[in-house]
Amino acid sequence: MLSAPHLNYALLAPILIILGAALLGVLVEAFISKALRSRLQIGISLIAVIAAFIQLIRVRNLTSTSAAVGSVAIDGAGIYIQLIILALAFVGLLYIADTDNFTAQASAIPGSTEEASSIAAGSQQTEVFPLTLFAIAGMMLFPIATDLITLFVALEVLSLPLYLMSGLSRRRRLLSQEAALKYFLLGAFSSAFFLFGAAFLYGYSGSLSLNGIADGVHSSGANSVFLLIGIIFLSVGLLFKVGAVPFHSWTPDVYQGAPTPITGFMAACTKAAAFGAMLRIFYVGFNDVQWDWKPIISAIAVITMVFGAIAAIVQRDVKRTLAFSSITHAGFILIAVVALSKNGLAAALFYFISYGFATLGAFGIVTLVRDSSGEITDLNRWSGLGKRSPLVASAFSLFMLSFGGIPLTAGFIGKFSVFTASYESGNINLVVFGVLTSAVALFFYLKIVLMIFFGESRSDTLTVVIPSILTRVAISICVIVTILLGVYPSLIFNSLQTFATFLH
Amino acid sequence: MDIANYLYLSAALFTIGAVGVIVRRNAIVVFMCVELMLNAANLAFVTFSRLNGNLDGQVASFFTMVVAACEVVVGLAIIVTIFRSRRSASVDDASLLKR
Amino acid sequence: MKANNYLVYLIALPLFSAALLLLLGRIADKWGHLLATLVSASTFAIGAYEFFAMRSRSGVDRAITQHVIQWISVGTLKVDGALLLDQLSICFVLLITGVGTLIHIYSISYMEHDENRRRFFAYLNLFIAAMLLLVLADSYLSLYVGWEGVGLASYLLIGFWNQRPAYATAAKKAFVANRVGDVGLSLAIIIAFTQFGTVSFAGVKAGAPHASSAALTAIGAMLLLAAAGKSAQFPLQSWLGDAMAGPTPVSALIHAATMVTAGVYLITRSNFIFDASSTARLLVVIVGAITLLFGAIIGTAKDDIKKALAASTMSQIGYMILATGLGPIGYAFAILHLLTHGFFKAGMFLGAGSVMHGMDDEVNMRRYGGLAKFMPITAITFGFGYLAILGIPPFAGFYSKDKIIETAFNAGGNKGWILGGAALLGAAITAFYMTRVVVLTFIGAKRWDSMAHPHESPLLMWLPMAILAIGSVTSGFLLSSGSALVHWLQPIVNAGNVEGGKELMKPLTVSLLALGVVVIGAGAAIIKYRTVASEAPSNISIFTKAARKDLYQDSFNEAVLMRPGQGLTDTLVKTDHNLIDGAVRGVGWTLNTISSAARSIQNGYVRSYALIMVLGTLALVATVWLVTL
Amino acid sequence: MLNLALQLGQTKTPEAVLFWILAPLAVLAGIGMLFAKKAVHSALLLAWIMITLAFFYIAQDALFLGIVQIVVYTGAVMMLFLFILMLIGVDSSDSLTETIKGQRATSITAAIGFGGLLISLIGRATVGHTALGLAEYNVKGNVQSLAEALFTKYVWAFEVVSALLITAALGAMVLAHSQKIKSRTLQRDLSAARFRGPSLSTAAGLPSSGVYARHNAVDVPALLPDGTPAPTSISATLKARGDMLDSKIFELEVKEVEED
Amino acid sequence: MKNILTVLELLPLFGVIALWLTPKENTKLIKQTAVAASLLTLVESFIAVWNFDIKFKGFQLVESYNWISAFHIKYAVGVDAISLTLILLTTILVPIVFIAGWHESEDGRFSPKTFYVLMLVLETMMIGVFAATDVFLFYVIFEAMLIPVYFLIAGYGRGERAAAALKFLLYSLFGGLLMLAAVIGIYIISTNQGVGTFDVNELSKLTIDQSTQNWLFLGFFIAFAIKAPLWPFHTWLPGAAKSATAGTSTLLLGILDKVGTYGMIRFCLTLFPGATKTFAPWIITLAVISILYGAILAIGQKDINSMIAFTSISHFGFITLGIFALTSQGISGATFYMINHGFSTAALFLTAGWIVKRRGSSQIADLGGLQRVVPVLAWSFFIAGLSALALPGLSSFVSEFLVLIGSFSQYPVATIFATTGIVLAALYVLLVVQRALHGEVKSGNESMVDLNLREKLAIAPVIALLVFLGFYPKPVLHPLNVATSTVMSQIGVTDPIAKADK
Repeated sequence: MLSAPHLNYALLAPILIILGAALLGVLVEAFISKALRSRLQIGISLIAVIAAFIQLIRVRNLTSTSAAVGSVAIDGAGIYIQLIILALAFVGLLYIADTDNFTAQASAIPGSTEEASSIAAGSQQTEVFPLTLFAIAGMMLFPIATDLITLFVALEVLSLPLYLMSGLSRRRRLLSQEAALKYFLLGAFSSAFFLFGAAFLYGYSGSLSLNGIADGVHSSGANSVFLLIGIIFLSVGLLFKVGAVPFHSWTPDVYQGAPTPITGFMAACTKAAAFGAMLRIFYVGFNDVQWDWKPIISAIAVITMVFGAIAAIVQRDVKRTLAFSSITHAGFILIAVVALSKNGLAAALFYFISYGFATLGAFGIVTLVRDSSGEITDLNRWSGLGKRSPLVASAFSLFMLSFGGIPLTAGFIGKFSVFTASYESGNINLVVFGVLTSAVALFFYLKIVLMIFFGESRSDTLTVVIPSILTRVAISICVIVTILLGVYPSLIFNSLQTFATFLH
Repeated sequence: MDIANYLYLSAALFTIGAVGVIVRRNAIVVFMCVELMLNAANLAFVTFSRLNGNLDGQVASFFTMVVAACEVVVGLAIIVTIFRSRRSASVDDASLLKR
Repeated sequence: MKANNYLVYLIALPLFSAALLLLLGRIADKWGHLLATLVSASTFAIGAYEFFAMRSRSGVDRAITQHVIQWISVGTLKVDGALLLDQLSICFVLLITGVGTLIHIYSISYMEHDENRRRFFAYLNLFIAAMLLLVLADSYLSLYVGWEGVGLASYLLIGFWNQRPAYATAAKKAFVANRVGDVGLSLAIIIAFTQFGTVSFAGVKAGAPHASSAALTAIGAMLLLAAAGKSAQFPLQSWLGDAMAGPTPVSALIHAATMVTAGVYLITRSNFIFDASSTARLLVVIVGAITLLFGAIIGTAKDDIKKALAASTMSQIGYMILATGLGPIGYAFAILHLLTHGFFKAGMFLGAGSVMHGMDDEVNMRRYGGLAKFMPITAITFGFGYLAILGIPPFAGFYSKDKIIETAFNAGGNKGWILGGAALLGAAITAFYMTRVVVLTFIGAKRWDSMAHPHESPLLMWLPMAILAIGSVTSGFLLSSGSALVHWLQPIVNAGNVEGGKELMKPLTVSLLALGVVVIGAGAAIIKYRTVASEAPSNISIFTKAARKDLYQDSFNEAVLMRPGQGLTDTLVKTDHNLIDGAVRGVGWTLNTISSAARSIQNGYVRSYALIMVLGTLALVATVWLVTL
Repeated sequence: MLNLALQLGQTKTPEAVLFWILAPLAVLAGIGMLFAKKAVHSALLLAWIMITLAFFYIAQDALFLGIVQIVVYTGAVMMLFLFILMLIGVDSSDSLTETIKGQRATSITAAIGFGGLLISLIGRATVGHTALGLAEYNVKGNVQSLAEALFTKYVWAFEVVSALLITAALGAMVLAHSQKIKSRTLQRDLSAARFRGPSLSTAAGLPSSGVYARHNAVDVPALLPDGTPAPTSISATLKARGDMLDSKIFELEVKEVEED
Repeated sequence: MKNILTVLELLPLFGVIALWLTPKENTKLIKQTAVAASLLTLVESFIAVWNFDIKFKGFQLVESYNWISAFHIKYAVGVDAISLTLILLTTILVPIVFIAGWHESEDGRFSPKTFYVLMLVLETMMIGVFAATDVFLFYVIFEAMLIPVYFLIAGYGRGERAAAALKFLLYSLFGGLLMLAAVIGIYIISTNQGVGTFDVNELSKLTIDQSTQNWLFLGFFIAFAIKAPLWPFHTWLPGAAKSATAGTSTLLLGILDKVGTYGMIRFCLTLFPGATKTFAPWIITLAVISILYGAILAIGQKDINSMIAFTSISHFGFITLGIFALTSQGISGATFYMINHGFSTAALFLTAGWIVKRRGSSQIADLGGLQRVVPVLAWSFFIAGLSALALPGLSSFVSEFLVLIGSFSQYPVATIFATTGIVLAALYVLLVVQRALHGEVKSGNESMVDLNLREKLAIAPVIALLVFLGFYPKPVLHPLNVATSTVMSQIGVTDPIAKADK
């Protein structure tokens, strides 16, 4: 007779809270009248995120490898990443709360009378909230999962809702649906790679857990062909999620097509989650074969940085530009992965925060710049925005500067810490590449700033909508975090020093 | 015959699946090719399970099936949506987002 | 050494006055010239006082210094703002303040109708201050300040009427030519510092015997370059003729009597360098000899009275430079000629100014003629200067120029013959062209048109001329009687200690010879210019043509320096834009191109994206395949 | 390859026979999937591959998986595929001509390289031990052992999968289910509307197809009392397909009736 | 007072807050507030000078607080004579720029308020960058400083200002990024040697092997060479100077670019003495090229502002020459040169700015005969020009000569080439003087008005300082000597002894 497994729910509570809230959200969809749903969903989601955050804070000093029968590791870095994801998700939710960005009726054919009447009736697809919560739960699980099965499940839990939500834009629905299709097909494709890699890792070590794989490296008398195949294919899956070149190609299209709040949420949180998982896998599972994978990941890091930065130069769409920017940043974080040290981990964690908030802020501002047919994403039409709305333009420029790594913004500290960690671990070449790429990247960030402030304002229908209070709060948070962490990063770094460890 | 043959088969099917994704245009066929890749991975899992003498691989394989099922639901829903708005299930037609 | 003295006021007073006049602006228009003249006169008074005070002292006590400020002190480089008044500098102080004051007085009247007279006087005061600083400095670096200060004053005064583009150009040309000389001075100072660890005259003098001859030659050559720039010596002579663009008093003061002689002062002051390097001396005499002939030849062809005089100045300074290169005794003779020249040339310039004043600023001598009748005083004072420069006894030039010719012959050997011959030839040509000037201007038929009403200048103008004329007559005798100046300067230049080489000719022979050539030259001029056309003839010999063109010095500069310089500038401007900035822009262009290419990869087809992923994975697998080989 | 084979150990002959019969067929089927013009054929080929795999699972001591493979994968998932294929047009066939420049050549090269390298790599692998087999685990029975792993070691993942299922369900709902915008109109409302309309001509309701017409086939419009055909009596689907006969031929010849 | 430097840094920021509270429409009040803030800062800087002990070797008025303890980064400030004089230069020039460019803020893309906010923020940063003794802090300000300048150029400039500003920014940031790599490198070295610090003093005690030194040195140097700017990293400067307002140009070339040469002394020399000696001949070559190249290009310029910019390139060549001569005259001269160049460039840009503003064109060809029309303005420009050509009697002469005298003993040939630069200097200054001030009054210039009292008040102190320091440089030069000797002993070099003394 089996004894009941001990799951240690206190440690899993944050994820369970989110999942519970998601279920509640599904029930709300089923049983609550349409008029109330939206507000109720927002409330449930935000409260759940806050509650999960609080619960995480409460258990922050606990560590465990036995929670969930060893499927997850509760350790400093894990908790930290979860906290980051929740914080970013909170801001993301504030944008998502502006349901005006989502289609009134996803099943209605774009342009049909049905759609028009749905819009007229004020319908809303409030399912985005439970979907978002599911995604958040997956994101939280992904970086703390310690076996390949849980990893795979978590990967899917975070991905499926995102596939769906990408297709829910209110305007330009054809594009949005196309984004969903592309994201889904390529995502499933990459999942297959992930799984194939997982199989070979299992084949090599006889274990699905990261520790088991690490042990396998020690004990196995075999050559490492299976291991290498496993690492490569698993990496492909992960690199896809983080948007590293050459597995990046979905990024611009999906970022452009998806509803902007979702893009922001996805860009910030997925990156943190996927990189969190990646860090754990490489730090814990593949630590002892680092000489096999470091050159490969280094090369990918360089290609990613350079490609992202260069390709962004000629982009004319603000969301695509931000997508390429996110690719570049993925390259930078990869540098931290390659550093394979406590400082590298800390740097990566900090980078999640600095990049995440800046990204959320930037996409938040994208939601504000509109004409009668919705958001304006053509950069040419952003020209002269500074004259129309200096505050919004300033905030956007701030985020650009943070992306560019200008001192006194969080982005700079992020880059600095990544470079430092990399340098420390001897990867000076990567630092040099990183530095040069930063210069190229600055080129387009600054061009945007230039255009916004000094471009000729075209007297067209561009307006900057008065943001809803929630959006306003969200953007403000992003601005404050970006500046505060730029000026006084010790707020984070002091705690990172105690937290940035993985349990083995 | 040796067990490695299963792995070769798995690799072959995986490759075929990948090629299918690249060359086929019908979204559903593309997706089926992805399923083929998942199946190839499953075969590898089962083979390795036997090789390593533990059941973890089979468990993984089982989870894959479940997950794949969910994926199929979502995926097909998306494909249907696309089809409804464009009257086409060709992935090449969905190429408005570019450059 | 005496502690309480008034050296600093010599500089401070005119400097202050200049600053005041410039800063006050139009307010000072009414009395500015008076203040300036007063200040100038007071500096002369102080100079005179100091002179007599010096005479009352004896031996080593004669030289006095005054420490004003600690100027520069970095590491071993310590330069004090200190003033040194010794036997050499007092000569200059008196010349500068004396002639300067006269010219101030002259200018009151000469510049009466110029609305910017105040500014003119401010510049004059500025010049006086700078020139005094030049001669009173106790170190090369302090001297440099005065050196450039006079350059600035000269620039300002040449360009006083700078609304005329040609005049502005002339001013710039003067300054730039001077700057070329300054490079020499800078380098001389720098080398001196690296050699001796100091830049004071005393320090360098003390160190000179221990220094390598190469270093000394280098310093000497650089000092010569500096002198050439300031004193319009070959090859930096070309600016002086153009500098006549300035008001005539300026030409008299700066470009005849004082500033242009600063080179002579510099070489004399640095006698310890030149004494120790024969190569440097050789360079000096070569430059001197060339210039004295060069200037003289140019002088023969000039129709512009001021330019003719300027050429003469160049030539006369050539004599002085030549003298300084002839060893210890030469320094004294150079200074002697410098002082006498200061009188007669200033006088002649003022005379020329007076003529121009009476002739409505006409400078072309071919439009003069027979003016002696209309401006007798001018004619007489000019005549005294003329006789002095020709070296007719007992006029001043006789005492000074003959000594130089004599010393040149005494240089010995072929050198003596060449230099002496050159000096003699120069004397002949000088006689020719000066006679030409006098004949064209004061004698012969009148060639001016009916509009002109030549008249004598007012008192304030002729009085200084008269005083200078007296100086032209007497100064030579006074200074050289009993070798007064030679003895006076002996502590500075060691003139008495070294005997000259073997005498080639007796002094009397030289004097007679000199007189002879002068008579020939003058006679030739009189014969040639009995009658003269009011337009310059065009069917002239190639030599005249060359002389008129200043022996092609400007053409040479233009072809060798200016055109290539402009070419270089244009090329570099283009290079900067196309090549260096182009490289930067090229980076941007390249990035853009690559970016566009990268953009085309993103073709929107999901299958292509998948293919890219597969290719990426393929690359990774291939890597592993290779690694595990 | 030899090396790996030695270490992995030999299987029994029947399995080898099974393998060498089914594996080539599976590969062929896979290749067939790439070339099948009709999606349905691809689906059937895939189903075939899945069934093959089920056999292999069973051959490799994974009885439960083999069954699940057939029941869930082949039975449920593939049917879903087929269902959707039906929905979007089962007849539709893919053109196999390549439209993206360079795609095909690159794909083929990549595929050959990819597969070749992968297989070559696997051939180089050593395992370090012989195949252990699952006899020990399957003593209790394959299903029981799997269940044990599932509900102890992997219980957390198992729980989380539920989230996935809900997501899938929710997703399908979002994308496919139309929310009702107005409250459903009842029979009563409809008839009220008919009478309140501007004209009473429609008050009686529409005739079915064929009424009073010479044929009562579904594509023949009904005739109205005045003898004119009523196009509205035909199903909209038929109309859309163009399967409607011209109503002209059904019109009655209206004779002039003289009135007294 | 304990926190003199911090207070000094904060005062302009208080000004910013005050500006923030000022109503946007009241332009006059805004200007007055800004001037008041800058004057207050000036006073505070005098207090700093008062508390400065000239004889003390090393940093004074030091403050140090933990900032980012994870990386041992401190907010550490302190000054030696070099930095203090540069701070003083800053605090003096800012109010002058405010007063001189009274209307500069008005026709920009943003409001006058923004202009002064940017300016004051810039002042804070400029003070901070010179005061920083923590390499990281220095770097942060070094880079962050660019942003306000960027907006000042692009927001208030002329012509192709946006492109010029972008170019400036990209150039500087590129250099800064290379420096960042080097900053990180030296920090890691310090960590490996068990110290883990960004403190300049501590870092200078590290032992770094030669090849590492070389790379790190280059990282720092290129950043500074771009900033300074040295040939061939200069092409951003003319555009920026051409486009920026006079006040911005003044601060940009007068102070900001000094950060480059200041950084060379503070970081390149003291942190990497070995590499310094290795690279010195090459850098000297670049410096001499800069001197001549800048001068020749200045001659060829048609735009008055870009001409001034090129003269600055020439002057920065002199400064670099002095620094890497590694003699006390060279370094002292170079540091003194920085001050003088600050004032002389300020004078040039401000006067040129007035001319351009009045004429409405910055083409030299459009000017002419200004001496007759606006004598005071012409004179101011002329004196500024004389200072640029290092006329003896003006302070720039002292420094230029010190540089030459200091470098000759080490690099005679280079020095001789550099010395010929003084002829070119005369040419470029006098050519523009001739074209702009002399000659006939060109049409369009007749109605220009001369300087008003405010403008006279602004330019007078600059000219006075140029003259005063020319005749009595001791108050500045003497403290600099102390700092120079400290630097020299840190590098481990001594002055050559005069040859004849041996």
